[in-house]
Amino acid sequence: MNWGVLLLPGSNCAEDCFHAVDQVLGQPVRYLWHKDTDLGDVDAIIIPGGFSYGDHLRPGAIAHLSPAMTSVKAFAEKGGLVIGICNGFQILTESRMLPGALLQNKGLKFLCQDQTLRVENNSTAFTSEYEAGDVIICPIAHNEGNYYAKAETIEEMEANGQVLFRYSSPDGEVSDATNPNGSINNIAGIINRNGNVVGMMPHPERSADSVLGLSAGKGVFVSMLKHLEAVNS
Amino acid sequence: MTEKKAGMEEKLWRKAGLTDSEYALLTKHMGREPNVVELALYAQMWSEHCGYTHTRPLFKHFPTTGPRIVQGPGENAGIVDIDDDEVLTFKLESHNHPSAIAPFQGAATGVGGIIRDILAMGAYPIASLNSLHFGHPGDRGHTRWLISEVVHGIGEYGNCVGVPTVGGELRFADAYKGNPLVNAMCVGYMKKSEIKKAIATGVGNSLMIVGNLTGRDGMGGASFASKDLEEENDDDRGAIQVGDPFMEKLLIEACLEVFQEDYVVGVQDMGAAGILSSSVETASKAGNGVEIDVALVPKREEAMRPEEVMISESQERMLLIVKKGMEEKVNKIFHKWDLHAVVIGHVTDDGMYRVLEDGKTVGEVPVWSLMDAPTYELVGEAPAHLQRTQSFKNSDVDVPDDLNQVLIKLLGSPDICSKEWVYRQYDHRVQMNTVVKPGSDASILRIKGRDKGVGVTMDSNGRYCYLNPRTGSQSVVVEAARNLVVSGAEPIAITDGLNFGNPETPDVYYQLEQAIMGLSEACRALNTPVIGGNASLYNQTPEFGAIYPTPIVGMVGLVKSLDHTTTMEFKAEGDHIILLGTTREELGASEYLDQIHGMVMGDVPELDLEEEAQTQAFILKAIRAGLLSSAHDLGDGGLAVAIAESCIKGELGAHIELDANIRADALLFGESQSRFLLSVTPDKADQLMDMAAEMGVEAATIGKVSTDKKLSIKNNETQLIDRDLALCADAFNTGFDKMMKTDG
Amino acid sequence: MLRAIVTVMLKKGIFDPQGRAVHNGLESIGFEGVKQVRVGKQLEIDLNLTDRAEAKKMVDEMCDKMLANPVVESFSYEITEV
Amino acid sequence: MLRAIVTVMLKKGIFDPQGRAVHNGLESIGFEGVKQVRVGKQLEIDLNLTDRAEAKKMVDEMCDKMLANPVVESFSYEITEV
Ligand SMILES: Nc1ncnc2c1ncn2[C@@H]1O[C@H](COP(=O)(O)OP(=O)(O)O)[C@@H](O)[C@H]1O
Ligand SMILES: [Mg+2]
Repeated sequence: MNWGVLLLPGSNCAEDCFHAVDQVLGQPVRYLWHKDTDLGDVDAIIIPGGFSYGDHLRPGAIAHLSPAMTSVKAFAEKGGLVIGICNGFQILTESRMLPGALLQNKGLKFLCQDQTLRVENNSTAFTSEYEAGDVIICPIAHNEGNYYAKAETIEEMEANGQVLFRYSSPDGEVSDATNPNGSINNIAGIINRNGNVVGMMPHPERSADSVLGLSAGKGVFVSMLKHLEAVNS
Repeated sequence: MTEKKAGMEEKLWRKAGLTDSEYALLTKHMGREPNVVELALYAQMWSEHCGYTHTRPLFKHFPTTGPRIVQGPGENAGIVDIDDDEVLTFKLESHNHPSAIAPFQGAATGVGGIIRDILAMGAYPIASLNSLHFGHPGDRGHTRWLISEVVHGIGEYGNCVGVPTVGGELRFADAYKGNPLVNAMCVGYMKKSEIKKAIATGVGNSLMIVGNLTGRDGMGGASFASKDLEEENDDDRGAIQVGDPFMEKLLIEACLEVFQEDYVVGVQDMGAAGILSSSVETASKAGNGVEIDVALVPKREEAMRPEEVMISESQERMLLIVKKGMEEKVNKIFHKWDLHAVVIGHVTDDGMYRVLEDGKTVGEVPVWSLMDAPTYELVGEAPAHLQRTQSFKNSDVDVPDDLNQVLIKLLGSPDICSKEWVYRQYDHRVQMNTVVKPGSDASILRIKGRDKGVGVTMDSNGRYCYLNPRTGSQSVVVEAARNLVVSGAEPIAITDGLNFGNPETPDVYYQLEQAIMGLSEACRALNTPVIGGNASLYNQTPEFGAIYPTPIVGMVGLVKSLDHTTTMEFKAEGDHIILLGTTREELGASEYLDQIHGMVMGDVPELDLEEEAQTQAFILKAIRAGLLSSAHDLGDGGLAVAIAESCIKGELGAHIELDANIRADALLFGESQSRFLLSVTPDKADQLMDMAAEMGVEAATIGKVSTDKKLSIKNNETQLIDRDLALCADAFNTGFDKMMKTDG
Repeated sequence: MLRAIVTVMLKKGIFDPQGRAVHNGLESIGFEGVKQVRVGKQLEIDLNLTDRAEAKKMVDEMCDKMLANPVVESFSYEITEV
Repeated sequence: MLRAIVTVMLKKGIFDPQGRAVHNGLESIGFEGVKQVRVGKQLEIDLNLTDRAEAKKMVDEMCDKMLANPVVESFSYEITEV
């Protein structure tokens, strides 16, 4: 399977995502340059974290207008797998490929810490490696991770099982006390109606390489790979 | 030559910060009087900041060579060998004055500046650290604002540029009330073959400026940084630069891409005195001259005077010395990253530094003379306070009745409490190399594709150096080394930051001289040469006086195998707890004396550098033999605090039984040097104790790790400490937040 | 030349933590009688245009495409001569 | 009730990276004729006051003490009735 990592100016985590696919997953991967509209033959696209365009104006505000994003949209419309991590999630909401928006953390500070997440829905192309209710550690590192959407939208997403991950305690409890940034319903990651576009604030790539002491995030990439292999076989 | 007369009758040079004798000297060098442009060149290059006028003569004491030293002081940053044809480059830099008046921007641009030093060596920046000193935050809202802004500025820059901020230190004393210290350090990685130098070789080669536009930012920052920080000086306030980490990220990508090709012969970042100092330094190293036309420099502002362009400190700019004919190729790569690369001049063979404006010469002086800043060797005099402070005797203070209370207070005190409030605002994981995160003694980064890693730490102790500049400075070096060694890293080299008051006063000069001697002695004893550093003098204000003499040490070590890293927290019930070293009845200079008795008094603890080196060698050997469950050095707050820290981080209790014959407060909280706290599984305990005996290191089993979540310390059957771990943890973990919320 | 002064604020009803922080900050240093604080962005955009109608059209489009996120923000602007 | 609308901008001559990024962003999606962009903050402060002079004095003090850092920022404000 061919993986693509979108390279936008200021995408600091592009190398990290590349490393996760290349070294941890052992799959072919290349960078997709933001000025190119031709994505070539990729099967899955990662929009990495970082500070595209310096996060000026709003995170993702300038990046989602880049030429490559037009092609990413078209790719997703045809059913291609797209995952936006951290800044990538922000870019996906800015481009309306995912509902809602990411506001500044309630505590007004950048937060870099290990974070426990509860897996809400494991019947997706991105989460099949987990059991529903699993608690995984996935680091967060963001200043604008406070997920917001209108009440109707939230209700609809909840009803459709579009919430993939919630910020929880190590025992899987979800409460205000386990909410690091003020997200509605402790939402940490969501999927679109079609089930092929995911956005999440936590960094699965940072908990993929076991040398760094964490490995639960690898499941996201393995799930994607298994899904691709199944549909392509 | 231009006919403009400089009006030197008005003693313009004094305004520019030059003394009468310096003016006479430069006139002699030039063979005539300078014009305004030329005067500005000298004023900048001969400032303390660029010319190291007071510190350069003292640098000769530093050991600077060793088997792993590839590059000592003299380049943008030093380089050390970490085997496999791989090297690290690192350096620290102060940004004290800008941070005092615009803390967010001052701190942010400090981070950006040191990253460019590393980039200029050809390396990829892999880690940032910072050492911060403030007044006590409980005292003033202003101090809390400074802390918030500085931390925010460091975080925002580092996070955005994508270099993990993996460690540092944060210390408090009233001496920093008027003059906070912000020192930033950066570590870079590269292959040996990728090393770049700051040199302008090849007559006819082009000088290209890359990165940001040039504006009137930081006008005269170099000489500004060398003046006392006076209050309400509006001119100085105009000097604030704004950082753009996004631009810096692009600059890193573009530069490293250009370096892959054979286009560039030299690189220099633009720091203090911008285009001027970067080009002078590169030319001087090659023995060449340069010619720069200010009209060619891409500018952000209109009607800039030639000297303004030359000394502007606009951020995120670099100077490349590009092979003749390769300019377009370089520009193409920068263009890809939406940056420009513009030819502003070229290398000449006449040894002159020539400034042009639209092709017309507006200033011309010999390159060597700009680099030849006069130096000053003054006669120091021991500060008067030493007689008073060293007269302290332990009997001047009573042993407190409630030692539990003392422990809790110390755990929550500013210097000791957890700094998570700070480092959770820093992305310490980006780049995916951080094996040991901040919160331990040193942070460890892996080298991708290898089994080895790198340990990094930054340390200082202003109070120690105030009470004994020589031994105090030695202690700073050995403490940095301890932090590395307990993490499993073998110390390689240091970069030093000399933060002092006005060196023209004899007592400050004494402190400076003694500190440099002390650093040098300790570096020799530990085989950790000095490969670079920075001096920030004149850190004083009329209202609050001079800061503590504060040499800061940034140290880097090699972890030969990641299997051999160790952390400070206790790991398992039943593990034996072992104390290395000798506990003497030493209360002087301690955190305990300061926090509990409100006294900055006494002499620093005795330090035997040979014993220290031997103990450190033993710990490394034990870690590499896989014997240790945990290792932690004893520092601020002594034995009791170290035990509590290992318990809190490991969420395990400890039962300790001692048999000492000294005062209880000295036993628990004294800061005798060369001591470490280890834990070991029972089956390996004998082997460890044998190894200690063989190497002549004093080691005593003092207790066991327990699961009852209690911290208990007895001495000769007397219960000294008996506390629930939860109470200790709460004090330690919430100390910082509480401090930042105090009203005042 | 025309200058557009664009104000982008969080929509009413969306919690504004920054406004709250400033509010608290003001109270903590002794300012009483502050009822509410909201914090937004202001952009000054200088345009090489002389025709106001044209400028208006352009700025509307800028806001829609990039300057404001309609999910959470509202914008308003004024055009002045400079 | 009175509302103070406070604008805090970087001082003229101080580099505004945010403004530059927005400027470049606008150009990259095809907006031509933009000469300069500067980005600042706007604060809406609702005050339980009726006296304008009193409000003015208060807001001046707020800006000096907290809302703007005079080293890098300048402020201006308007007071309106709401
Ligand atoms: N300013 C800072 N930036 C980043 N990390 C910091 C900072 N201050 C302290 N830390 C981290 O907090 C931990 C404790 O620091 P410190 O008390 O100085 O440790 P030690 O006494 O072992 O040197 C270290 O891991 C250090 O890296
Ligand atoms: Mg330590």
